Parts: sequence; C-alpha cells; structure tokens
Amino acid sequence: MDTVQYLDDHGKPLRDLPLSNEELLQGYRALCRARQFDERALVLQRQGRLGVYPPFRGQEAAQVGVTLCLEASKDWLCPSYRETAAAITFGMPLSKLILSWRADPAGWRIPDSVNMIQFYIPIATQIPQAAGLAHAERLKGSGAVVAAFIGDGGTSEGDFHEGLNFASVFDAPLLIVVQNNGWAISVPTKKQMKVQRVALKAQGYGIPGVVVDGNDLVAVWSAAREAAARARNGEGPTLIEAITYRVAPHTSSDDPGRYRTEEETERWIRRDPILRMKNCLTHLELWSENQEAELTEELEGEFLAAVEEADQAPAPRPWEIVEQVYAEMHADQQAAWNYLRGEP
Amino acid sequence: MDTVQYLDDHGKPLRDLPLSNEELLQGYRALCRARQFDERALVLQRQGRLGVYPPFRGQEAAQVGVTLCLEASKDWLCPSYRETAAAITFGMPLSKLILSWRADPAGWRIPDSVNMIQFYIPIATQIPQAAGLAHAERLKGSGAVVAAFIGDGGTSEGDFHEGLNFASVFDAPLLIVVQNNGWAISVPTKKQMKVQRVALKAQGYGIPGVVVDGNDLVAVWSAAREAAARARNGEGPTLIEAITYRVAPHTSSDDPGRYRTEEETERWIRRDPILRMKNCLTHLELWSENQEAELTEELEGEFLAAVEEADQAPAPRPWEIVEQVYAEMHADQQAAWNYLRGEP
Amino acid sequence: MIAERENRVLNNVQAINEALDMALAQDQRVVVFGEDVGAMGGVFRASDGLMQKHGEKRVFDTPLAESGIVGFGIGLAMAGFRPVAEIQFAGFLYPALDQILSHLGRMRHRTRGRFSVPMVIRAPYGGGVKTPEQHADSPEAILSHIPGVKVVIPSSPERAKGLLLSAIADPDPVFFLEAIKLYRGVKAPVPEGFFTLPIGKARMVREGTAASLLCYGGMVEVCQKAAEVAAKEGVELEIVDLETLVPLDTQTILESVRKTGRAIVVYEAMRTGGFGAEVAARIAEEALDSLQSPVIRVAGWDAPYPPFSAVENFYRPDARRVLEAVRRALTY
Amino acid sequence: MIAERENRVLNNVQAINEALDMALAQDQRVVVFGEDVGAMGGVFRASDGLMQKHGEKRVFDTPLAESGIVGFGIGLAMAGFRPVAEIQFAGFLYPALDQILSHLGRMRHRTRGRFSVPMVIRAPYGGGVKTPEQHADSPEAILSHIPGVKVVIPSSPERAKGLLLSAIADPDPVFFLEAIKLYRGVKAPVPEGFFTLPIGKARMVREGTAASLLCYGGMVEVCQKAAEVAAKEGVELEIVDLETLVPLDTQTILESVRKTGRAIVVYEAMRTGGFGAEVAARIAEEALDSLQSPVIRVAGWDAPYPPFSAVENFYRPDARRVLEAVRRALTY
Ligand SMILES: Cc1ncc(C[n+]2csc(CCOP(=O)(O)OP(=O)(O)O)c2C)c(N)n1
Ligand SMILES: Cc1ncc(C[n+]2csc(CCOP(=O)(O)OP(=O)(O)O)c2C)c(N)n1
Ligand SMILES: [Mg+2]
Ligand SMILES: [Mg+2]
Repeated sequence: MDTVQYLDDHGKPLRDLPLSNEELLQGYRALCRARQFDERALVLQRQGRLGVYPPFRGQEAAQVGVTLCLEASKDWLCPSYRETAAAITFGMPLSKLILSWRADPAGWRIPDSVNMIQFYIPIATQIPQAAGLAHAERLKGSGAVVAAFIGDGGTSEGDFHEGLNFASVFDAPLLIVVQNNGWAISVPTKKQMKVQRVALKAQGYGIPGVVVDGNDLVAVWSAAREAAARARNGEGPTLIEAITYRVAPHTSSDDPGRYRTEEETERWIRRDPILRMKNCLTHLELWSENQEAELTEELEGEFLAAVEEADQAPAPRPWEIVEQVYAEMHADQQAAWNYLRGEP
Repeated sequence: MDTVQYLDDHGKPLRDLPLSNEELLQGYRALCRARQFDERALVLQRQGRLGVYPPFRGQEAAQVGVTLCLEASKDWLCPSYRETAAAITFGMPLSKLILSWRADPAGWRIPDSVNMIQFYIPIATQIPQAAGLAHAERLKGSGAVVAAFIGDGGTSEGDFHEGLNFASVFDAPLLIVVQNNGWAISVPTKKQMKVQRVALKAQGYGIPGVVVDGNDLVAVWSAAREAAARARNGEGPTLIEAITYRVAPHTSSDDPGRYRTEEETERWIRRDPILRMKNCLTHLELWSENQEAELTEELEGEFLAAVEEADQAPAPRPWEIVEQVYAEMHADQQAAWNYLRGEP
Repeated sequence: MIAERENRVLNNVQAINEALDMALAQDQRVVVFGEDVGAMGGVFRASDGLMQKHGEKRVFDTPLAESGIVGFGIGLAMAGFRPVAEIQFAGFLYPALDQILSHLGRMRHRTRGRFSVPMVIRAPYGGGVKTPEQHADSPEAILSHIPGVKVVIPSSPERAKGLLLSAIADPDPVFFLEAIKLYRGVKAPVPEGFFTLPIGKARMVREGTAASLLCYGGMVEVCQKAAEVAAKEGVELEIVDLETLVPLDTQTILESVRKTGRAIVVYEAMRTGGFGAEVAARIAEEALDSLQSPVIRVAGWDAPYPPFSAVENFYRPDARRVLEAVRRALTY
Repeated sequence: MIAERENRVLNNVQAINEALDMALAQDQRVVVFGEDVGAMGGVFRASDGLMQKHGEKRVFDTPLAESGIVGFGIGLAMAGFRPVAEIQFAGFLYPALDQILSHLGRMRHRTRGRFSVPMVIRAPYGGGVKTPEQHADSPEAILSHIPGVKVVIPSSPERAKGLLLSAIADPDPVFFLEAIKLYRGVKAPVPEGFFTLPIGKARMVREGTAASLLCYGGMVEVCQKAAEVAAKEGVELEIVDLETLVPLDTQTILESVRKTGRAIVVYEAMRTGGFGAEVAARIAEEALDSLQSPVIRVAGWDAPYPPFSAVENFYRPDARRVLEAVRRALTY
C-alpha cells in the first residue's frame, strides 16, 4: 500500500502542500504545544507530582493532525491512554490533563464543552463505543464525526474488529486512527500481526484504508481531512494507519532497554515530526528563530499556569468514592458514605 | 474475488476436474449419507425423538468437501452446531450423532478415535481454540491440520478475528471455513458486513483467502485440499469462504417465513449440491439409477441401525450432572451427588 | 404481535412487547436493537411488530457480536439516546462482559457525572424448557457484582411491563433478565397504558409465618407451588420476590426473616457464589438474633446447567426441593 | 531474574518465577505465554529469563487479545499441552470471560471426560499500590461462580511456589491470582527444589480465640497487622487464609468459627456479591448455633475500585477497619 507523505525525512516538501500557510503555522504550534506538555509532564512525574504517565513523544503529528479536523463542541474524540496530544489539541484544558494524570477526580470530569470520552485503559473498548457515538450523530443528522484512536497492539482485540464492523455496516461517520508505533509495550508489530500494514484490514470491512507517514503532519492532517469529509457526507468510516514510533518508554514505569535497541530509537528520533515540520516552515520561509523563542516562552508560561491551577484543586475526599456511581446513592452506599464522612 | 467453480449450476463440468473418478464417487456417497441423516433427523425431531435440531440441507458440499481432506485420528474438526454433515464425514458414528442431538451425555462423549470437539453453541469461540490446537500440532511436528467451521454471522464476533490473528501470527496449520449461507437466523449477510466477500477479510491477516462455490463439491474439495497441503507444509492458515445457502429453517424451531421469501429459497434449491454432483456423475457416466437405489437402501439401513443403537443408550442419570466437572468431585459436589443418588 | 389491547390478559412476552412499544412511542430517544430483533421480532418475539411500526432507525438488527452491541449502545447512550439492547440469551452476555465490567457501570463514576449510560440490556435467562447448551444460564450473580449497574428480574406480566418502563426511564444502566420459563408459561391481567413500578423494592408475593422463601424470576413460580402444597398441611410460607437484585431491598428481606425466623433462599444458578449467597450473608449480618434455624440455600448444583435436557429438572430447583428445605428448617 | 538459589529469601515474584522455571524444566508439555511474557519477562518480571532459558517455543509473547490467549490455551490443552497463560492484570480477564464461562470449566463436563483443560491462568490482582484504572480489580467472585474451574490465591512466597506447582500439575483449569501488593512487599524463606502444596485446603495463619478473620491474598497481610495490634490489647484473633476459593475448604472455616464464635470476612472486592458473601452464607448455613455475634464483612464499597489513587486506601480494607469490625463483634 502507498504511504501518504508530503514532507521528506528532513521536512522538505516533496510536492505542493494541501495546507495553507496559516494552517501550516497552526499545525506547528499545536505540535510544539503538545511536545511541551509531554516533556514537562515527565518532569512532574519524576518529581512525584504525577501518577503513571504514558508519554507520546514522537507521535505528536499523528495525533495532532487528526484532531485538527475536529470541533470539540460538536465532534467526538475517543482516545486511548496514549492520546494526550490529541486531547490537548482538541481543547482539553492543560490543568485538567495534569489532574487527569494525577488520577484526580477533578481531572476526570471533562468540561461540558469538550466532547471527549476518558483516556481508556482497557484496550480497544473505545472502538464499538465510538461506532455507537458516530451512529448516534448520524441518526441525529448533526454532521458530526468521531475520531477514535488505537495502537497497533490494540488491533488484535476483538473489540477492534466488532467496532469496525458495526461502523461500516451502519456507515457511521468515524475515523479509526491506528497509530502503528512499532511496539505494544515489548511486543513488536510483527509478532502482533502477520500483515505488513494495518490499513489492509480495512478491506475486510469494505471501507477505505489509508496509510500515512505518521511523522508528517501535513500527510496526517490532509488524509484525516479527506476522511472526515467523507464521513460527514454519509460515506462512512475510514481506517487511517499512521506509521510512527514511540521514542519514549511505554509509560513512566517502563524500561525499553529490555526489548529494543537504542539504535532503532535513534533512527526514529531523526525523523522527529516536530523537527520535520519546523524544517518545512523554515524551508517555506514561514518561521524564524525569533518566533520559535516566543512560542517556547508562551508555551512554558501556559504550562506553568496550568500546573498552578492544577495544584489548587482540592484533594479528593474519601466519600467521593461512592458518589456518582448511580444518579442516586442506594442504601448500602449511603451507609458507606456516612462511614467515610466520619473519617478524620 | 474469483469464485472457484468446477461444475455449472446443473452439475456439468466446466473444465477438467481435479478429482479422480473414485474420488467423485466417494464424494457423492458422502453427500448422500449426510443428506439422508439430515432428512431422517428432522423426522425424528418432529416425532419428539430428537431435541432442537439445526439442519444443514443445502450445505452438504461445503462441509463434506472440506472434511474429506481430513483424517479423524490425526487431524482435528472444530464445528459449530451446523456441521453435522462434517461430523458424519469425519467419522462420527451416526448413533452418537443422534444421541448428541438428543442432548444425551452418551452422544456428547466423542469416541477417542475421532478428533472432534463438540458442536459449539457460543458462536465463534471455536476459532481461537482451533488456532491453539493447530499451533499445538505444529509444535509437535505432527503434520496434522485443523479445520474450523463458522457461519457468515459468526464472522462478526471478536473471537473470529482474534483466532484468525493468532493462527496467522503463529503460522498455525488451520483451515477456517466460513459457510456463507446468506443468513444468520433472520439477519441477511448484507446487514452482517459491508463487504461483499468474507474471504476479503483474509487480507487483513496476511493469509490466503479463497472463495468457492459451496454447492460444488469438486470446488470445495480441491480448494480445501490445496489449503490443507499448504498448512501441512508449514505455510499457515487459509480462509475459505464457501458460498452456499441454508434452504431449511435455522433450527427445527425456526420459521423462515418471517424473514425471507420462498422464491429465494427455491432459487437455491435448484442449485442443490447433491443434484449437481449426481448430474456430474451421470454426465461422466459414472453413476446409474441402479446404483442410486442401492445407495439409498444402504443408507436407510445404516440410519435405522443407528437409531436402534441410539435408542439402547441408557437414560442419563441425575447424578451425572455433578460428575465430570472436575477430575475429582469436591466436597460440595459429593454432597450433591449423594443427594441425587437418593432420588427415586 | 403488538399485544391485543382488548384482551388484557397477557403473557410475559406480550407485556414486554407492550412496554417496548410504549417506550418507543413516548420517548424519541429510545432505540431498540440486537440480533434478530428487527424483521423477525426477536427469537422470543419480544420486539414483534416494532420495527414495522417505529421504523428501521429505531428498531434494528445488529451484526452478531455482543460486545459490539453493548459498546455500540454505550456510545448511543453517551450521545443522548436511550438504548434498549436485546442479548439473545443471557449466556451470550459473556462476550460483552468486558464492555459491561469495564465501562457500563463505571462511566458515571469515572467521568464524575459528565457521562452516564441510561441503557437497558434485556436478556432471557434460566432453564426449565429444554433449551440447547448455554441457553439456560443464570448469570445474575456476576451482573450483581458490577458496581454502577442495576439488575432487575420480573416474575409476572404486570411486573415485567411496569419494571421495564422504569428501567428504560432509569438514568443508569439496567440489566433486565427475563425468565424463559415464564415467557409464555404465565398469563395474567396487565393494566393498560403507561405505568411504572419501582426499581429497588422487593415484592411481598404471599404472607406467611412459618418461613420466608426469598426468590426471584423463574423461582417465584416454584416457590408459589411449594407454598400451596405447604398451605394444605397448614404451613404458611411467606414469599418475597426480590425483583431488583441491585440495589437490593434488604429491609423487606430482613423484616420477613425477623417475622418468620427462618430463611430459605431459592435460585437456579450454581450454588457457590450465586446471588443467594449475598442474601444469606445479609441475613447473617443483620438478622442473626431472629433466626430460629440456619439459612438454607436451594440452588443449582456446583456444575454447569446440564446441557442434557433429560436431567435438567434435577438441577433446577423445584417445589419438592423447596419443601424439603422447609421441612429441614421447621424441624431444626 | 531466575531467582538466585543461594539466597533462599525470595519475594512473591521470585517464587513464582522459580515455580514456572521448574515446571518448564520438569514437564515438556508446559508452555508459558501471554502479553509481554517473552523478551520482557512480564510486566512484573514473573517470567524473567524464562524465554531465554527454555526457548521461544515454550515461552512466548502473544498478540494483545485476552480471549485469544485463553481460547488458544484451551486448544493447546486439548492437544496435550499444559498451558500457563499470564493475563497482564486481572481486570483484563474480562475480554476472556466468554472463553472462560463458555468453555474453560465446561469442557470436561460436556465431553464427559474426553477432553479436559489442564490450564493455569495467572493474573495479578488487587490494589494498594496506586496502579492506573482497572489495574486494581479483584474479580475472584466472578471466577468462583464458574463451574469446573478452581481458584487459588496465594499470600506468601512459599505458598505461591508450592501452589503454583500444584496448579500446573492439576488436571483441571486453575485461576491463580497474585496480589500485586505482595509481589515485592513480602520476602520470606522459600524451600529449594520441587514441592507442591495442596489445592483445596485453607491455611491456619494464626491461632486465636476471640474471633476468626477469614481472608485471602492481599488481605492476609492486613489481617495480620490487625491481629498484632489486637494482641497488644490481649485480644487473640485467629486468621484463616482461605488460599483456595474453589473448591473451598469449608471445614476449616467452620472449625475456626465454631471455636471463636465470631466471624469476620475480609476481602477487597466490592462488597455486594463478593466472595465473602459465599463464606458468610456457609457460616450462616452450618455454624449458626456457634455464632455469638453476627457475621461481619469488611470489604470494598459498592463502587468501582477508585481510579483516584489518593483515596484508594479508603476503599481497600486496612487494619483499622478490620479492628473496628473486631470491636463491633466483641461488643455485640
Ligand atoms: C484489555 C487490555 N489488555 C492489556 C492491557 C495492558 N496494556 C496496556 S498498554 C499495552 C500495549 C498497547 O500497545 P498498543 O496498542 O500498540 O498501543 P501503544 O502503547 O503502543 O500506544 C498493554 C498490553 C490493557 N490496558 N488492556
Ligand atoms: C455468542 C452467541 N450469540 C448468539 C447466539 C444465538 N445464535 C445462534 S445461531 C445464530 C446465527 C448464526 O448465524 P451464522 O453464523 O451465519 O451461522 P448459520 O446459523 O447460518 O449456520 C445466533 C445469533 C449464539 N449461539 N452465540
Ligand atoms: Mg503500539
Ligand atoms: Mg449463516
């Protein structure tokens, strides 16, 4: 299968770009904003100010490119735990995201203006739900689309298959975005599937399958834009495979040295999506080091403010454990609640 | 995708047949033997001498053709509830099969010489197990293959996908045979999947996918033979889609009048696999009405003897309920057993 | 079918059909789906005529995939619909248990109320009618151990209608298990029009003094038979139909046991780990001093529900076994 | 890792690793597989070094699909292997529940002994170490309600080694749940060489007279802490570690309760429908007359295990809550 690519490995445009200059700049900023969060989050994690954190370094373009096609108050984002970059671009406040990765209830309450479901831990379970959300929007005639993310490993789960099948049978307006980052924790893609390209699986569902260079923001964005247009137009789902790489550990508790070579990682670092995009902008004379410095400062400020805001969230209270399980607490829960309220 | 076909709709060979005359005769006999069972079983059912029974009329070639490639003491058969024809051909004694559909424990104990797992009720669950069986044989280097059957509806389940993926990743010697009979109870294939051909799904697993005319015994047998040879040769699984039709009700309790036209069924009855095969033999001058009469008599005799044998099975005893749950009964079961033994 | 309104004696399937029909008519957010629920009207005809009446957008067949069905329903619910899914038999809930355990009941909690899943999952359950393997399973104990979901099991046409209408209106996910044995086995008058019955309340089926029979679903009928026999011998048994397993109406159970001093819990699932264990545990915790004899469980044995139909009635509790337990309790 | 043989003080992970290593060495039919169990040695390192030592045919990574893993294992077992599967966390058993409920425990029964599934499914379970959402689930009650499977939960390195070796040798399917909290939290001497410990027997951890603490897995440590505190006040608590939930050693439980007259059941799963209900039910059935106070359950609340780590310790029972229960029992 052909891989959609607009930038070469160094970021030089291979042909005319399907994005306006403004869009290119918007995209680059979004990438940097995501990267800034990821780097800072890992620092917070090491300081003990975050829980287990799954970094996305190297996958920014794959997430940002898709999410730039969505509108947070209308469309839906169904992420796995890996998609903090998508959530940032979609409009989740950074302070909420910090709290979210602190495993703090305040972070898990997503603002009403953001149509995002939780970062899902049980793999692939978001796919049938995304199909349902998409079908719902189709029934409502809202013109909204749903973007669901999943990893290469996640494609092995039955729910991936069932979700794709439901989406295709119902012509649901859904983008299923597989970030093929080469690994599912320690398991390489070749042990995960016999097929070379995940996108080939689309043929089994009668829907378009597209392979994009996941480290090429222009390629991801334009492919997702086309898929979203098809979906809004009633033409059903698209499977997008973004070829990328997780250059960081699986989570803050993982040691990739146990299963892969540094050399492989190095090779991918040289194809860094942000560097490529920056080179592209430089090449098109759209970007200066001055602008870069300004952006960096702005993003740092934003992150620090977010941390400050997050730090102000009140500590969760024990009795919240039994709240919001049902619309109304039942008798046994009420007893538990009373007991927990009595805690020092 | 091309459909493998050797006989035209009336049974006339379209080209040279890849089977010997002996094989053609063997195949025809096997088809008639299965049909005889199915017809008689429905009579028994109406007499109240069988439980719920899922007839396979119209699908004989698809089942028999695959099973003729297997050896019961070495290879494995993993059927769904629909595959009584496969079981017959594989070597299950007819009396056992009668008992089996009487929901009698004596029928559910499959003879040691027959490597068949049960007729599975929970749909698609046999597929990962078949992959495991096949991988086991590969590990043992036995050269055995496994044939697992599933319906068009069954392909929607997650286990279908997981099993295919496991089988392909491990190059397991497995034939996954999808009998696309147009319906999953009342749901037509087009509501089950968006894709025209189930065999297209093979591409998502990097394995060969073959479409055969499931009412053409020659086509099924030769395609399965090739797939089995590949599997025995270490080349992994094949997905075989047999296009066929369930001309009978879903089970003895079903009323197809609620969901499909008689006209559709009539169309398929005209493509009856047994009629086509008989015409083929006649055309090749391999078969006479005399032989037909002899065969019918022989098969009737065989079935009546089987019923007699089945009728002699002792009635199941209540305490068998708690036997064979574990290798040894535990204390609570022992108490239950004692209680049930005390029953009148 | 669309239950014939003039004849108000309905069986359970008709009552359920009527409730679905009314819910669809009353609330445009309601959608009904599952395997074979459309043209065919469901294998038990619970949705008979509904696709024809309410259209294919609101009553539809799905692919054969239970995890997909439940996941799809969760998505529909989060987007504002009121999904009512049919799982063809409760034993086929198993492929959906990941969606159920991981999401159905956790959604409101995990999103701190942003999202909830006001979904109903209907499934026929239980034995007694010689169904094939796995068609007679009773997995209510598993469902009852899942935080955030409710579990309702009606035992009569009137209760089925009113409880199903409540379940569909409920803001949280509700499992609605329907005893296969009662689908057509029982006919009774059912009030016309829209009405609801409270989820979370047990129902006094018969008052008595000698012992409390605590049961639900298909076992209510069995307990009623036992009580009738006992009554002839002058033994007045009390029958409490739990109706809602979660949230459980512990008070009604305790009141009954405190009154009679004897508790017999009847369920057809496998004994170990069955929902009756929870009932027995609550009695041991809160009514110990009232007990004049040990709690007795009459249940399925620690074995699969027999796929061998000739012996299934030795697995599934019947009036005789209930009466034996009563005798043991009374002679303790 | 391949536990260093010279230093016989091992933690639970090391003990499990040693048992797997020995089983692989002793029985060529044993194969070990799951997600990340190969090169990586498992996320908790339970299979560390085993692929390197025993080869990729006997210790291997699978695709990320739990139903596939269990189904594949069932197939391997039917063809004569002794599969030992790791499910990465017990909360990820859920996608496999169909294979488990439909087949694992039914195979021997349905085939009348022709086939059995001598398979072990290991899974880390339980809370206390601030894991992400769903990584702290305790689904043992669900597993215990499945006919034909056994459920074993060790609570010390020695028990883990001996019970795992028994589980692998067992002719029937065994769930082997390993408390995450104890993986590295406890170190203790473990006998060298091959030995087995009996499945189906509860273990007396501490003898006492005031009340019986009935517990398993990660709760044993909690009960021990409580007993130490109580001992200082002169209250001698008895601790019974159930160890095997199915088949349950009811006799040992009853003997203890008959002796102390007071039963406190401790488990970290959600209270309603938890395995403690079964324990309480058996006591209510068979030791009623010995009870001097009601059975008390100390358990997780009727809510998901909190994904909000700051408050998880208010969900998971601790020594303080056990002691409160003891006080309630003693002052009844
Ligand atoms: C159902 C389920 N099984 C196992 C896990 C444990 N687990 C977490 S991440 C992961 C690997 C996922 O790989 P992939 O889908 O490629 O996504 P990536 O981490 O590469 O983004 C595994 C096995 C899980 N979270 N859910
Ligand atoms: C997991 C599961 N879900 C639902 C059913 C109920 N059911 C039995 S047969 C059937 C249709 C199967 O259709 P298909 O796979 O095409 O096979 P066919 O009956 O046509 O041979 C359904 C839904 C089941 N047995 N198992
Ligand atoms: Mg990956
Ligand atoms: Mg079919």
